[in-house]
Amino acid sequence: MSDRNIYMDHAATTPVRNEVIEAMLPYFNEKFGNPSSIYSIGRDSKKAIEESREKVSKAIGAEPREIFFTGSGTEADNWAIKGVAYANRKRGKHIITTSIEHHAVLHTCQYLESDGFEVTYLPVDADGLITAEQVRAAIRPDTILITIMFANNEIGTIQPIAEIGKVAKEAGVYFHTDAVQAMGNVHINVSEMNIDLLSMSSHKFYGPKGIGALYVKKGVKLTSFIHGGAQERGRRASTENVPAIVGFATALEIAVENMDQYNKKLLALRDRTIKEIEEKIPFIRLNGHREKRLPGNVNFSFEFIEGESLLLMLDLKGIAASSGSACTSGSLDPSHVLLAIGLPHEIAHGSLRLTFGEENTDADVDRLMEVLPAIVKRLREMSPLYEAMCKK
Amino acid sequence: MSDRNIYMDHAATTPVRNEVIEAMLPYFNEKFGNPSSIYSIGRDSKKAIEESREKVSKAIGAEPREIFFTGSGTEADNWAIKGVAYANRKRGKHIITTSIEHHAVLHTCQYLESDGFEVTYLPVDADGLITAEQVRAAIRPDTILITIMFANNEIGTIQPIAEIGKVAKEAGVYFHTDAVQAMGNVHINVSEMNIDLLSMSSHKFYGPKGIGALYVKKGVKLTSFIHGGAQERGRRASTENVPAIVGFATALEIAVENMDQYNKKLLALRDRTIKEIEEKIPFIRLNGHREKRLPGNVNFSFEFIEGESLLLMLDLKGIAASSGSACTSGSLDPSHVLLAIGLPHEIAHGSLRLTFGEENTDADVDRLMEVLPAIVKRLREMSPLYEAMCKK
Amino acid sequence: MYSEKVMDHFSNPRNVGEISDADGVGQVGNPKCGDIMKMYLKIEDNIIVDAKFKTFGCGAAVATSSMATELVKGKTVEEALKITNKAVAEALDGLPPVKMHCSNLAEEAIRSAIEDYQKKNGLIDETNACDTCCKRCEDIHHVIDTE
Amino acid sequence: MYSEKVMDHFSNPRNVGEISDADGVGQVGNPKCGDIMKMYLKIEDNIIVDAKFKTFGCGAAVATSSMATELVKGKTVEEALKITNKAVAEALDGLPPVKMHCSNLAEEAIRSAIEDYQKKNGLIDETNACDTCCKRCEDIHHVIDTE
Ligand SMILES: Cc1ncc(COP(=O)(O)O)c(C=O)c1O
Ligand SMILES: Cc1ncc(COP(=O)(O)O)c(C=O)c1O
Repeated sequence: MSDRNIYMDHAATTPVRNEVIEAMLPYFNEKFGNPSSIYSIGRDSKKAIEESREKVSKAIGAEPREIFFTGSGTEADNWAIKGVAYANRKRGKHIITTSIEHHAVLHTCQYLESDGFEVTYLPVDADGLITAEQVRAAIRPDTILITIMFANNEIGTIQPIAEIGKVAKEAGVYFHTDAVQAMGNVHINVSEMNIDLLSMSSHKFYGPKGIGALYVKKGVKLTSFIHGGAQERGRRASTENVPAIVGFATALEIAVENMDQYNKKLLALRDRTIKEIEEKIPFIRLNGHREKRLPGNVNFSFEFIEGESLLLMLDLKGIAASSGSACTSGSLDPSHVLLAIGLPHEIAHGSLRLTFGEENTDADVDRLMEVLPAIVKRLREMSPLYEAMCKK
Repeated sequence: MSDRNIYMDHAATTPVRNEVIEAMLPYFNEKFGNPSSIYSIGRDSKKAIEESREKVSKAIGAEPREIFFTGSGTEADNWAIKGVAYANRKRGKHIITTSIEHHAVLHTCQYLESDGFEVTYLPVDADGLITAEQVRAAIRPDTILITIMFANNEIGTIQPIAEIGKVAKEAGVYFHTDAVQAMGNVHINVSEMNIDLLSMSSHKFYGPKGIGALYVKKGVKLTSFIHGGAQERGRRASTENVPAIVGFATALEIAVENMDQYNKKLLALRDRTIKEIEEKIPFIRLNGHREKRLPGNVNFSFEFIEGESLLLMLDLKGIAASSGSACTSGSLDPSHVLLAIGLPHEIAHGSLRLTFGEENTDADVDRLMEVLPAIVKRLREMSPLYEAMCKK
Repeated sequence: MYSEKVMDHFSNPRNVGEISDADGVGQVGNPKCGDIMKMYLKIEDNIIVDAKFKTFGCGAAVATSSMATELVKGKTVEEALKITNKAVAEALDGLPPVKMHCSNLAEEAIRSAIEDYQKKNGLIDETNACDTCCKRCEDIHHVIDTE
Repeated sequence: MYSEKVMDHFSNPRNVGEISDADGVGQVGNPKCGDIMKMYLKIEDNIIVDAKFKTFGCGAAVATSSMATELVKGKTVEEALKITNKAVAEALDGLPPVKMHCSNLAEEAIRSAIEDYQKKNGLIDETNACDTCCKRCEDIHHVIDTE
């Protein structure tokens, strides 16, 4: 059985859907023209981009002209935050974010701190949640940006974005949300939710890697980040990545159309897995909010064991998953998210993230539950921490 | 005959080679894992990236650890210039470039000027050339960067990069070159040429769009541009675009292996076209240096006519080309490159760029020469400028 | 980018040429900006009986010139003066936003040719030939090539 | 990422467990850093006749623990003290650069267990149990997740 490969790391990246590859292929070598050209073959590319922009805008309730394609989710985050910061520098230098943002946001904020901006990192509760009230209380007269992720990539917690949007709107402060993990899993409407800027990344919903987008509400003051040619109406330079843009939009359209049905399936897998792990394995902790969480996200800490070893053992059984373990990243510090929800270091080191997707079935969970308890047991028997606990 | 499509705009972008698509495909949905993961499927991606990095480094005589993949040539230019500027700000604030750089360089320099840097834009001669002597004379004690393109995208002129590299080295100033147009057409060796940073873009040599690379010589002080995860050894964040990276490297390897043979073919097409246009059409001017030019580049100004009309007429005959005309870009000013080599506005407006590639044949040039003289004649007969000249 | 109608008028422009005994001739635009439109009108009993043009310019400039000459033919001078740039663009099923200035040029060329006619015939004495193109040259934000 | 040898020692670690009547026991590392190695040695006539370990840590930590116990067995105390982290890593056909600290831990665990033995037997009186891991925790540049 160990030769079957089971992928349970969809929050890291997803395979590209076959329909999406099909949609992309013509743009590699048939309709490959530069969209900025005026001849026919360039016009085909141009049209493909505009149709894609329309699809993406529809998915979040925006106007096509408010969508700008980027080279990744990270670039969208960098652009949104630096772009608002530098364009509004004269109005103020204060930014509000949370302590559990993705590094694309956190490191960008830290960079801005080194350039004279001030950043408030709001703490989260034990489930990883912040409240709109916390945001309101943090707003200062010189606050120019609130940037709070829609859903967390590690623990899956979904923030009260509409409430935060309301607070931001009332205060007249721009509101950016990193929706990289939420897109395709959560219903998003930028106008209802009062979102001014929103980052997306295609490879999280069965689209290609290396393509993202930033929604920028009409009127938002934003400096350019990548300077050069006049693409994307002069706001984001570089020859448009036509096949990837087409892939992005195709994948997003499919994801949004099938979202409810898809989520039902993910929720069933998720809740079953959580229940069985809680029943079968002692000394564990579910990380993230039990209900307000992404439908495909399971995140547990297993006391006394270390995450990378757990991953390797699972990999030997053909199961691909992820961990907040420091070891998987070459660092010695475990995930800042797990520390922010209050886990002690040694427990943060022993966490496992399973993120389900399209291809996963109940049989995959069967297999997981066949091997996971034994692996945890084996690693605990090897652990001096477990030994110490047992001797107490 | 007008239903045959002939593409003569390879400097704008190229189709992706079939072998390259083949090489990319497995990474979309089979080996799609996140290269930063530790499980098997992520390790496949990681390996593919490292092999690609090795191929790219070989193509320019660098070390693999000196190659960083980016989302485009434009991003590579932005990163190189802003990265050196901000990292070396304390040492000086002066940058040297030329007036014929691609906008990815020019607009980035202009952005830096708005942030307190000083930029010298060296003028070029009538052929678009600068000299190492000009560069030497422009160096000041506070010069931190020289950025000069390897070969120009419009007029094809190739700069004396090795000589400039020598001057930069002697002065102890970092030297960046935008080699987006040169890669795959010109032999490049970063150590022999004393290049410290070099930008590349894959879609110019039959690789995919949306992927570029920056060569950064070991030891060069450079701040990060896209902040986030620890990819590319912590220097360029975002989930690696594995299929595109593989495509980039595959395309570059093929291009470099076949360069000499390929160039021979391009040179023949180029020189024949230049000769025939000069023989058959009056009131014209070859733009760019006659010998020191990219092997596939032909650029002419046709007096009394406007470039966009010329392109549209060619397109109606199935020939895709490009122009320095302002109209093709939505601007009213013609190409800054054509103005920099001294063309009056009205002549700059009437220019045509033909850039040959792999699929072009002598039959394509036959067809071009069948239609171009008649189109030029027709447009001139429609032109009040021609009328005025004839009445003189 | 261009509508079919624009492409039709671009590839088969109506009324290209000169009228040697024109009653009014107007030229607008500036080679610096890449657009010049020269219009010739034959006017009999206040009615435009023939119109021809020569244009140096982009596809939209050629098509609007062609359409403008079509529109003025048969009209009285007063009617012709009422032709707006919008009307020319609409008759072509629209123009891309960046090309709207070309339809301005057409409107101006008509006015300029009529003014010439009126001047020659002592109908007005003040000239105000339009130089909008060159104002635009400086005004318009510099947008650039995108490859 | 890991060599076959590392994966072999990770998936089939040698000498896992405790020695109830160990002559020397050493524990190094810190749960905060995600690595703890506890080593048990049985020493007779200055020769290490048995070694066992328990490890909380990553794949490399488990594999180096396993290899370290293999390497010390049969050696004299002096020989065992000469085992360097490099030797452990080499015996495993190398470790990824970011994992080299794990081999430090193995070297330290051996030393610590031997020191315990020497202390218990009055062979030295000064202890300097290593706390390198925690120094590193603060020293090492914070590197982060990459998805
Ligand atoms: C929440 C979040 N933001 C941003 C990113 C960055 O996206 P990308 O890797 O496409 O740059 C990711 C995942 O990588 C993410 O999960
Ligand atoms: C000389 C030069 N530099 C930079 C670029 C930008 O490359 P990209 O479109 O891949 O961002 C181009 C072409 O687009 C170019 O020709």
